[in-house]
Amino acid sequence: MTTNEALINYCLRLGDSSLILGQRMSEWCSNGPILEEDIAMTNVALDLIGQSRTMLTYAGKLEGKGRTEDDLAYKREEREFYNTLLSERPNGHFGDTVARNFLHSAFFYHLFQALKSSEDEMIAAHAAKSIKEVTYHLRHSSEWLVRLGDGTEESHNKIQESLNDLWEFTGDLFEMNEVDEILIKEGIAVDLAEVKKEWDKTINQVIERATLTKPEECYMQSGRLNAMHSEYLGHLIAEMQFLQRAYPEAQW
Amino acid sequence: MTTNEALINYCLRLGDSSLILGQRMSEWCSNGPILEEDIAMTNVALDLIGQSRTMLTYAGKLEGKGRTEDDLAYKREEREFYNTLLSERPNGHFGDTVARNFLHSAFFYHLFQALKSSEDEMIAAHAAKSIKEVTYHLRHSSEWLVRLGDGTEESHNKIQESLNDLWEFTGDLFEMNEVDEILIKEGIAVDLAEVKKEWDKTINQVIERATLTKPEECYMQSGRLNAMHSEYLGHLIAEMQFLQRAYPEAQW
Amino acid sequence: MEDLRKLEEFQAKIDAEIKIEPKDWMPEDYKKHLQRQISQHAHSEVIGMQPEGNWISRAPSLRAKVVLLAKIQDEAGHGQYLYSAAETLGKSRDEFIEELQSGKAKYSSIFNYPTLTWADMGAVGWLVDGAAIVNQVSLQRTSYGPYSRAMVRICKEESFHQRQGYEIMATMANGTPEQKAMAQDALNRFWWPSIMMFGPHDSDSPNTGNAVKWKIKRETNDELRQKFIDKTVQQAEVIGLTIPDPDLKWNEDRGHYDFGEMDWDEFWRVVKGNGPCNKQRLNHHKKAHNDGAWVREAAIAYAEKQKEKQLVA
Amino acid sequence: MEDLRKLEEFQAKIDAEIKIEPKDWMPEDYKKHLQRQISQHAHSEVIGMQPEGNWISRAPSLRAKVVLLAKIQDEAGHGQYLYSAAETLGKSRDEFIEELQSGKAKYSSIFNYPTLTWADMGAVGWLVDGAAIVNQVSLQRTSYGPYSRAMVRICKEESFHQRQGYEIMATMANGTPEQKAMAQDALNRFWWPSIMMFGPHDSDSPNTGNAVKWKIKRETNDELRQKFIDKTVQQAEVIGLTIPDPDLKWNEDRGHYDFGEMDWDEFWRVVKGNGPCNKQRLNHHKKAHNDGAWVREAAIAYAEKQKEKQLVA
Repeated sequence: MTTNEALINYCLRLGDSSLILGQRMSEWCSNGPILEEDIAMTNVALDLIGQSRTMLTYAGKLEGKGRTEDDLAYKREEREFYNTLLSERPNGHFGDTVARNFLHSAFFYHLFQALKSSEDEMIAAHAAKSIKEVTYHLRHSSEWLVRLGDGTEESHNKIQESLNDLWEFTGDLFEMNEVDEILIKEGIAVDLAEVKKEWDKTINQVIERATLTKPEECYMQSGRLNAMHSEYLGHLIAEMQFLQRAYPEAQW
Repeated sequence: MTTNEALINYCLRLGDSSLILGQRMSEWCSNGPILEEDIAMTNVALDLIGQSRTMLTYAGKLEGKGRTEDDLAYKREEREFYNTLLSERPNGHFGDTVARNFLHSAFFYHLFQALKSSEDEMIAAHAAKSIKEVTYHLRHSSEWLVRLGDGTEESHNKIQESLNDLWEFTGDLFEMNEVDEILIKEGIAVDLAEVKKEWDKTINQVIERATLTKPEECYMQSGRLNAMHSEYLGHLIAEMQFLQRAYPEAQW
Repeated sequence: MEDLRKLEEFQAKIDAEIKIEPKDWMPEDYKKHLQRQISQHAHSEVIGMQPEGNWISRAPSLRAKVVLLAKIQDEAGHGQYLYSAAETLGKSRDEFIEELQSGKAKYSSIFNYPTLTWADMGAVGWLVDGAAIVNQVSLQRTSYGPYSRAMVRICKEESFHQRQGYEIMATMANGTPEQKAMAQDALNRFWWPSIMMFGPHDSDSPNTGNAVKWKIKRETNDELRQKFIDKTVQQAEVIGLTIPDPDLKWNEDRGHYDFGEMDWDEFWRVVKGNGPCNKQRLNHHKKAHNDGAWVREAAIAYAEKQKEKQLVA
Repeated sequence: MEDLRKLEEFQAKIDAEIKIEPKDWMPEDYKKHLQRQISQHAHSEVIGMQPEGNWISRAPSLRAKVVLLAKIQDEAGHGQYLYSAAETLGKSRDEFIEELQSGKAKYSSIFNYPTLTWADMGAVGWLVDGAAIVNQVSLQRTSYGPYSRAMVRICKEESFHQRQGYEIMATMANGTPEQKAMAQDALNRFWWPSIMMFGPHDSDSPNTGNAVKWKIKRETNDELRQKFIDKTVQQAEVIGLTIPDPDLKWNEDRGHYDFGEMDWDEFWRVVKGNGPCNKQRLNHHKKAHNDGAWVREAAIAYAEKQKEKQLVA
């Protein structure tokens, strides 16, 4: 595997995770518990889709076959998407979404913190730009985690269950393979084991503040590295890609 | 409008209503309240998709442009589907589905009874064949309407609300336009006002047996004749057509 | 009489184009009228998220998705400041929402029509926001301060939305035959409901009297409608779409377009709850609100705990 | 001793290939073993509806949709007769379902893998039903009458399913490059889980002893697995797909294919609940069951009312 191939894959991982999580967040539109949350969640969706555009455009450029962000978002198959398993989890109730976003934003936050000093300029710039957005996503989801955790008995139990249910998908965030190896050597990518240490600290801290219990260690599902998914992604993709697939000739 | 054009449209009305209702019923698979209902609802879905194949194939033949059942099912746009508004209503809970199917099966039942003597051989044969299936659909949904209506207080209230909610879409079943006019003259189609009389009798009888109240007269929504739909249909179509749209070259 | 004097002072301010502010005295009817109008306006922004929200997941490009998301976000924001403006009149957002959900308060009837193709995202932006803007520009000068200021803010964003909607229509009208057909179909479906957004003819509009005298309303329904039509007909021509009105033609004498008769039966029917999507829209709103009840309760419980902790500390 | 005599009679019947029927005396362990095995088999049919149900709405042709629907309907039917067969052993379907939902009872682990593309409908039919059939053909001669008869009925339909699945794979393997890639990918994902469906190696399978003596099980796991592999390798060759096992090769001496080591850690992990979809499958089942509670209650209430009416009349 060449460095360029590895980097393309790395960009897809980042871009796809943002895209799929952004698509999930946009499903909340007009469904929030209060108007302010409709705004906040749309905001998160906007940031994430924006991030995915940068990374997919860059992946297309690196590939050199003329594929645009839209070609990559709308014309790849399910088994070519390298998003995290966590990003494709269904929204569920508001607490499920809060827990998912919390776990994922903390990952992005520490990943982007580390990637700010990537040797690849585009990756470094992307990280630097995204960190502001992701800081907000992490704050927003952490605040809700705390509110729900330390709110009513009902909300406490619900959000605890959400965390427990999602836990098995968090190992996937930190798995590495040859792609990481090659890019770490070049100073482009970062060691996710290091990112995990920071992630753990953040997670522990907020979970404690939320009067919640960290889920027990369990078997961790894999997927991201091999574009392996749950059955949920296919439905999301069918809906997302429909118009581009139905009218391949059209400009929009 | 030629008789042939009118007949093509007539076949699409029948075929599309069966197809969309069949697609809805197939969504119940593995979601039924008991295993026997999974079987029964899949059965209804099978019958309906089967009916749609006959009518879409015939429409394609009448059109003479070589379009197959799959071309018509998978490559038309939302605004080219002539299904009843009722057929596209979401499944909701089991009672919503029972009420929808009851109202729709009673329509198909009396329509097919009348169409058995259509001057068009294909239509007559289709009606004769479908009547057996639709008799079962009507019996199945009527029995459940009665069980739920005359079951517990909760089920009574739920199914009454389901009926009330769907009522505004029943007028659409019986609307007629030039297509009907042309085909009635030729003895191919039937007067839906006559079908409605029979439908009313059946509906009244079963609703009474179910200890339910017939919904009050209200403004009736239109759609079918002009391929006008609710927002629900587009999502159903996107999912249904996805593979054919994504791989236009493929045979399956 | 005290009240009469106040009323005169109030009218004098209005006449002198001085804005009425929340703490100022105002006639009960003025307040009621504004509560109704502003909250209806807020509800429209909020319910309006649904027909557009219907297409976010299917937006045909990432750029289109971002533009649509941003637009809907703006609308939620507009809802937010309009509720705040309405709250200055002494009713809470919860009360307004209850009126919406019970059917006592209305929202713009246009949102009771379904969005069936991507072209509808164009039509809604171009026509619905276009019509709204004509009204809102006029309302920037409305006599109630908080409402007027909200309108100034909203107008800036709204004209942006209108342009984006028009762009979608233009792209599709110049696209493939299927796209052009979708664009024309969307125009056909949204044209009449859009021009009815301005409300009944002036001659059939009984509430206008006081609203004009109090300068809540600065122009009449028919004046605003004519402005919108004059502007929009030309825009349609530019992109090669046909307004679905055989009676539409330029009237040299009036310096305006003449246009056909609107279907007021349809208008009133939809206002009264029998449009294609009225039930869907309200049920959607209720469901989201009910599903979120436990979240709101948790937020309140948490806030109270925090307050107690601060008191103890 | 009475029991010992009964046990001897029982074993004599088994040895004489006389079926055991529900009213016959049988050892408690025989009954328990059958309750477990038949209900697990029933649960597998029912849970197996989910991964295939996932593709009904997206079936790529109407014919494909009908075939898939019919297949899933058959599976629901199999579930139904297997529950009936299991109920002859004195436990109710409700009890079996409770055991499933509490995790006490298992179902075939293969259904804890997701179906990701349409080719998976082929792979499930070809491999999963193919493996099931090898087992079921053998179980047609099982010693318990109701189970044996259910198997006879099921086998007829199952071989039909297997053929249909193979057809899907064949069509895709001979289709566009994308289709062929999907077919190969589906085979890669389903191969190992399918051959592990037969369970652990005989040497690691402690329960086999009595089950063989009592002729519940007529052939061992390894025997059945070998049959399946021998049959399937050739089918894969015919359609140009590659079995993802570098160690696979024909052994002239044994007259069988040799094959690579299976990943028993993965097998046990998935059995214990940590496969990719275990939670999803059980939660789906629970949700459908809970959502349907009011319907079942209503049906019971109605039936009781009817009974009362008949008594009065």
